[in-house]
Amino acid sequence: MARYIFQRIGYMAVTLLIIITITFFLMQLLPGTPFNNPEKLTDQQLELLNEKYGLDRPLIFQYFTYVGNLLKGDLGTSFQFSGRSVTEIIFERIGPSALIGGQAVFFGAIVGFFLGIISALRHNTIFDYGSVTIAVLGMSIPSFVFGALLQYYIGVKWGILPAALWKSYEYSILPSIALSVMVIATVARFIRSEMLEVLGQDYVVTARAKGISEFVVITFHVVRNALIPVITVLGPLAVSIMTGTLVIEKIFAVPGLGEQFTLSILVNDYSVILGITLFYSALFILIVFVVDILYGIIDPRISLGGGKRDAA
Amino acid sequence: MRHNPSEITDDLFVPSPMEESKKEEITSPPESFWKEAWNRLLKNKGAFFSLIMILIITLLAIFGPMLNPYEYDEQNLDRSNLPPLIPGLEWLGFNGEDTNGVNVYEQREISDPAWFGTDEFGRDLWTRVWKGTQISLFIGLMAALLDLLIGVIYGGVSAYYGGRVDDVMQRIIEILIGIPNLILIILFILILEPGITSIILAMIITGWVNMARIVRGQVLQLKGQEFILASRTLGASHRRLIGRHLLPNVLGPVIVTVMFTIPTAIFFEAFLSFIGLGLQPPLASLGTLIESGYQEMRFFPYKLIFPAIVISLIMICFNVLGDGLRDAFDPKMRK
Amino acid sequence: MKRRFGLKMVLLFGLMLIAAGCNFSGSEDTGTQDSGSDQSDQSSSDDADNNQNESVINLTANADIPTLDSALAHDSIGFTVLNNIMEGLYRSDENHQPQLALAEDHQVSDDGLVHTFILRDAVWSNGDPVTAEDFEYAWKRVFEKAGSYNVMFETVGVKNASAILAGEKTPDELGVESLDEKTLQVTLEHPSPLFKQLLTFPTFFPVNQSYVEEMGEDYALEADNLVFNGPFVLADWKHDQGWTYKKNPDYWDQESVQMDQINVEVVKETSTAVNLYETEAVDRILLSSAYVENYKDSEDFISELRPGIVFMRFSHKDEFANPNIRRAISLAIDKKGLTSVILADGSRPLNGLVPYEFSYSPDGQDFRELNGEFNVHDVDQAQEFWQKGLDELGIDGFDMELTAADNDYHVKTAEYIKDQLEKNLPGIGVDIKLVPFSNRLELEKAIEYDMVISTWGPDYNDPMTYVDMWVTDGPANRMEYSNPAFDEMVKQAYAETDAAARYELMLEAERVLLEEDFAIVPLYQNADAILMRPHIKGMIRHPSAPEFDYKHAYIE
Amino acid sequence: MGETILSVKDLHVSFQTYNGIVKAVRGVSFDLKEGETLAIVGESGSGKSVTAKAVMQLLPKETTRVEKGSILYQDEDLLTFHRKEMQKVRGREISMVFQDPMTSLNPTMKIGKQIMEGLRKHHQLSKKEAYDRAKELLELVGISNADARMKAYPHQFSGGMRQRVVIAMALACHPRVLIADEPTTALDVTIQAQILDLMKEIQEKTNTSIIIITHDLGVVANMADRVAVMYAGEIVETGTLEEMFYEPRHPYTWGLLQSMPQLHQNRDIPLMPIPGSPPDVSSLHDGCPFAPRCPYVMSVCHSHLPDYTQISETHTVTCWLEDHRAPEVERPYRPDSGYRGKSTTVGG
Repeated sequence: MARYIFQRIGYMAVTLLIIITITFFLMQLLPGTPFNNPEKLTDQQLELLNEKYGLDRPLIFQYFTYVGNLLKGDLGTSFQFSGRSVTEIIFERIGPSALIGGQAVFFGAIVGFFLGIISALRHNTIFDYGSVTIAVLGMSIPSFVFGALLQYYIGVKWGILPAALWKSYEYSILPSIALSVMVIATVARFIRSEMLEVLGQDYVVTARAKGISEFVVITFHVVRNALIPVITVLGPLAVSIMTGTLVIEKIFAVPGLGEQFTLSILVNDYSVILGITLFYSALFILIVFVVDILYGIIDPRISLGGGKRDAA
Repeated sequence: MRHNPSEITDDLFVPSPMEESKKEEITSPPESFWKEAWNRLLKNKGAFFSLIMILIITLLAIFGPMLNPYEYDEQNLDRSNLPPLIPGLEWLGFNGEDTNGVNVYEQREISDPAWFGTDEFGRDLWTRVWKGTQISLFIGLMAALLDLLIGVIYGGVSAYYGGRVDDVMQRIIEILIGIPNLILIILFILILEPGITSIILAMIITGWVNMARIVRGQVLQLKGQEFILASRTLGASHRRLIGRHLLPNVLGPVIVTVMFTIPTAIFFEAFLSFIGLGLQPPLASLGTLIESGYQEMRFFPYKLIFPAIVISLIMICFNVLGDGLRDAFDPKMRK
Repeated sequence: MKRRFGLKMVLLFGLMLIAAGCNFSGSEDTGTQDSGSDQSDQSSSDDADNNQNESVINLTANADIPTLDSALAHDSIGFTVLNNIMEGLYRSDENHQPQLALAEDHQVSDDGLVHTFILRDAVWSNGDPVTAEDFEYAWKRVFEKAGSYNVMFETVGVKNASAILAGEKTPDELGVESLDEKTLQVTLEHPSPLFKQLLTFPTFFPVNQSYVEEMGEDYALEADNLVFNGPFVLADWKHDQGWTYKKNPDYWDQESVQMDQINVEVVKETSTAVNLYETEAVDRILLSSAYVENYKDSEDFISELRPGIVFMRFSHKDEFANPNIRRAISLAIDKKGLTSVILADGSRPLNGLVPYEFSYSPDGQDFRELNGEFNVHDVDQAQEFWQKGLDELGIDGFDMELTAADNDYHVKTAEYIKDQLEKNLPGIGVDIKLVPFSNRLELEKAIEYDMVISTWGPDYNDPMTYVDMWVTDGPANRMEYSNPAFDEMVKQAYAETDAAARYELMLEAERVLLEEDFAIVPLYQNADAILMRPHIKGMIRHPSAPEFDYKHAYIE
Repeated sequence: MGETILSVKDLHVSFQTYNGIVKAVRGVSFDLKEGETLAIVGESGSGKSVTAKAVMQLLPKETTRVEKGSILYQDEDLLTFHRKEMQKVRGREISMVFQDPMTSLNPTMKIGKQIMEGLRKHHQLSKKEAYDRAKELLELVGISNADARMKAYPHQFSGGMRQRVVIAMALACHPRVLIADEPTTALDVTIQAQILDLMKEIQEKTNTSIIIITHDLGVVANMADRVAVMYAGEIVETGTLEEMFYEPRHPYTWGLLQSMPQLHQNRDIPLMPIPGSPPDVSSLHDGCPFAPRCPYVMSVCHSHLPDYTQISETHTVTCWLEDHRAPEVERPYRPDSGYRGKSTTVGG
């Protein structure tokens, strides 16, 4: 187990290094300069700025400087917000993203869970079709369209919740709901198919044959076993949440990380793009890692280090 | 009593063995895997309906733009911002009225209806929506096919040769899978000149990994099975083995994956358009149409509704069809 | 078994708490402000009267403040904030004319080169007096920090500014000196008609020397790392969410300031802003053209013509070196359709370089009206010159690339122009090439384009900010355009001290540029479509940065 | 042998599938007496498992229908029982052992808990009592080191061990009827014998009635008191073990017996497999379902189902050969064929 974990951590480090390298050099290919207000900058000023940020030095030198600083936990400073460190920006922005992301996962998982279970238990009935329709719609309607509709109806027309901005807790509700649609859909579909799979297993029949109540059979034999593989969905979910925050935060004027990322892309803020890319990648890799470990802990059949189930 | 005794006449009690061919007919009718899967698919109402819908949408994407005289990039400021009007379908909302209930056609004395309305340039949205669908489908299909090509080759080689080759190839995949693909896609789009090719390329940069894993998994599973061993002992070449035995068995899961890749690619394109990394105008995709429609959804809702409905339909249909195909190909469903 | 299941639940809730905790800790930092703004938010929606009594306005901005260091500030949002929390020697009045502010008195030597300012008694918000040293320190600091607008010192001709920029002298040698605590002396290299005007620009504002030195690298990064001497203080600045101004009780002219508080929310999407305006969360927003149609009859709707212009540069290479081709293209575009149907936000077709309602001659006439319109849309003429040009080149037509930044307005403009050119000029093929904004500038500077949709906004309130763009090898030229006659006129205008003669020179230069050389194609002059509560008055908006002045704003 | 404890009468079960309705069980009837072992024999797909699951009412409700018939357990029709009543019967009165021990245990639940579950439900035992009882059961089925094994997961067990666990589970509440659905098919031959011995041993101790479903005549010979042969959803022949082995009357039974290798059989006599494969029950038509494979087929077989013929008090068969009009055929099995049923040992 320990050996497996170390091996995995090794892989994670290599993966991160590769991502850093790829992103760093890709960034050099980005058209444009990272400096603000280039319209009015003279060539002299550009030179000065390049010198100030070390952009005039050989690329390979810049690369090693960056990696060196990174090891010290320094992600550099933003070009867009003069003097502010990237680490600071990320930490400032991660709060709102984590809150709406977390709420979306929590709420979405619960709703998706029940939709999926109802769907599987009432297979091929109106409930099943209803749940499946909700799930498919959730996957199909672009989240920005859904977000915009939520904002208009709940925020503006009915005035139930604040339409946008970020001031107190209630401001997080609409973006979280908009973001959770994807989660609901993913979880519901996954639970449904896992449940159907488990319902067809012999051990469920065995459990029933013992005469224990249907509730116990469903809860402890079916749902439990169906839930274990759901952990593997966490990886893809994390990605869809990240994708979601990019647009949802823009629509609801949430000062989150995704919003910062799109902004930095538009203004060529190299250091912030690099920083956030690294942060996302590290987070994603960590989630995949934790999922694998958790999976090993929760599913007694899997012994880490040996063969592991393909996390599809 | 199972029958009327009077029916049982003496002459029935003579030996009468069945002919061989007839025996076959009565015992389980042998159906090919594909035919069986196809039959199961037809029985799945949702999947069948989705298949039909996809065909209809594809046909409309190809022929829709030809159904009226307008070009997708033809501007006519006199026809700017016309609401949808389809004579005969006024009751469905295609009544040529704007959000204030004013009949714009009467107000501006325009007789030629725009079925899905027009945009601010006076370009016909019916034409643009189907042209956009055409491009979105093309992007989805190309992305899926290229994923497929790379994935099948990579996964197949990795699994078939096994050993050291497989080891190295799997390590590469493991690292690639750690990279959040969305971010890589965005970066690539920024670097490449924006356009259809860039979007497709950016999407396959990470997209093939999933396909490769699925193919590898299937091949590995089949590799150990007896019929492969049998062919091998008979001296079949590697190429023949892969082509004749392995691939047909891998095709089921691969087709299902393709069915899910297409909508994902279409969705990604829409997403990229939304954050401003889409196609070069005046070319339209469903994504760019939705993006510009979103900006104006409050007062020109039709600009958003039609492309949004089409993209949702495509997503739904491919997903349902994918689910249906998975069921149809699932060996567990076979008896 | 139970324990395991429980473990999972604990993990799940743990995750939730971590996620929630991030927010809680975040709101702790600014807890009081949170509830405060929340209340004002509710009051604004519940009770408009109450809101008026408190004298609060809620505004929006489309981006965060990049920096509040006056030496580094470079964008209109930063300049606006600085203009309201700081003050320099002069401040523009509602007619955009510079009026004495921190300077009580301004004496000029006879040759117009030595300017002596006497400062009034004013204090920083930390109690320090504002001194002449603060000015001297601030101005020299602009060069030390390589601030984006250090060229402004060269524009007005502050002594040694050019040499410092060229790296020949050190910032210390800049022609500014504090004679005593209240007396500041500035030496110019040549008399400048723009000097007073530019002193209202935040780059020329003072900074509190001891405070800045104490703060070091952290100066101006947060609201808490700043001291103020303007009408307002920055009470709160939550990055990328917004900021809050409060009336500065220590401001020397605080009786004139009527607003108690102004909140600014960062909102990037127009649709979001509209929704916020409708829920009364904000009081002033910028509309995009899609919304104009439906709000144009509302009493909240305002259309403000802005001095920013949108135009097309020709590369002046290959086919575009031919004046007939350039002329044909200039004539071929129906700008009215673009502004009235496509943009529909009040933008005005522009057939000249200097925009409308921007600059007035010494006898009070609009520059634009004086010089009239050049190259007005005429398809027949366009085709005539087109044919002529093609004949001269010996071709039947050609394909070209139209480069544009990928913002919404420019994309639409490019699509429209493509259609117009292809419709009106037989044989031309236009490919639109969309690039990110900063990439467009790179392409422009390298002259790697055929035609490019460009923008320009005034740096100061004078036609020269547009005219001197086009001198040979000027940093804003970015075309292979060079006309010695034009260069000569600009040079003369720089040195001309007689206002009327100088104005004549600029009028003539514009005419040469457009009517003789067809060097660029002006397209339209920007306008802002705005929704603002009608009871808000006295918000001054200047044509050039700093844009807004809330000093005299009030609620009716 | 005592009272009839379970009596299935004219049971019809059908399935809804993609290919239409499949009549999987068509008029099955049999009785089970106290302490008796009934073997139901047949090829795969003949409806044996469906019949067993129908008794337990474990067939999936959405796709299955019991169309006709009754299942009397101690004179009460189980088919009329509500869900809750049925739950009381399952595990406590009638319990079941399944074919594949590899899949019939919940992989994520500890063995101990899986055994205790039924106990706690039916006997309202405290956790401690249930634990002790479960341990006893594990020891009863021959699992040593029961304390440690209670905490193990199924994947830590071998197939034979798992089947012992399944049997322990089935026996936990002293059921009166044990249905064993091919309990040894998935196991190694040596393990098979152990499991069968275990079942016999337990039956002797507890006087449980057993229905054993199998396609292995060796198992039948080893275990059964009575035998029912199923083909295509019907019982084609039923009788005591002796009757079935010495005087089988149905051509299908002959086929089954002939295709079973005998230890002391002359190696020159080839094995006689039944030609063809079992019919697809979804495409049955009139007539005897065995007709297409029957070497003695007559015209009547193609068009009409044969009636039950009572050979003896315990022996019934459905075949047209029993009709007086049928021609005399040479029967491969006669009482004097030298076959000694119960003396055969399976697998040494």
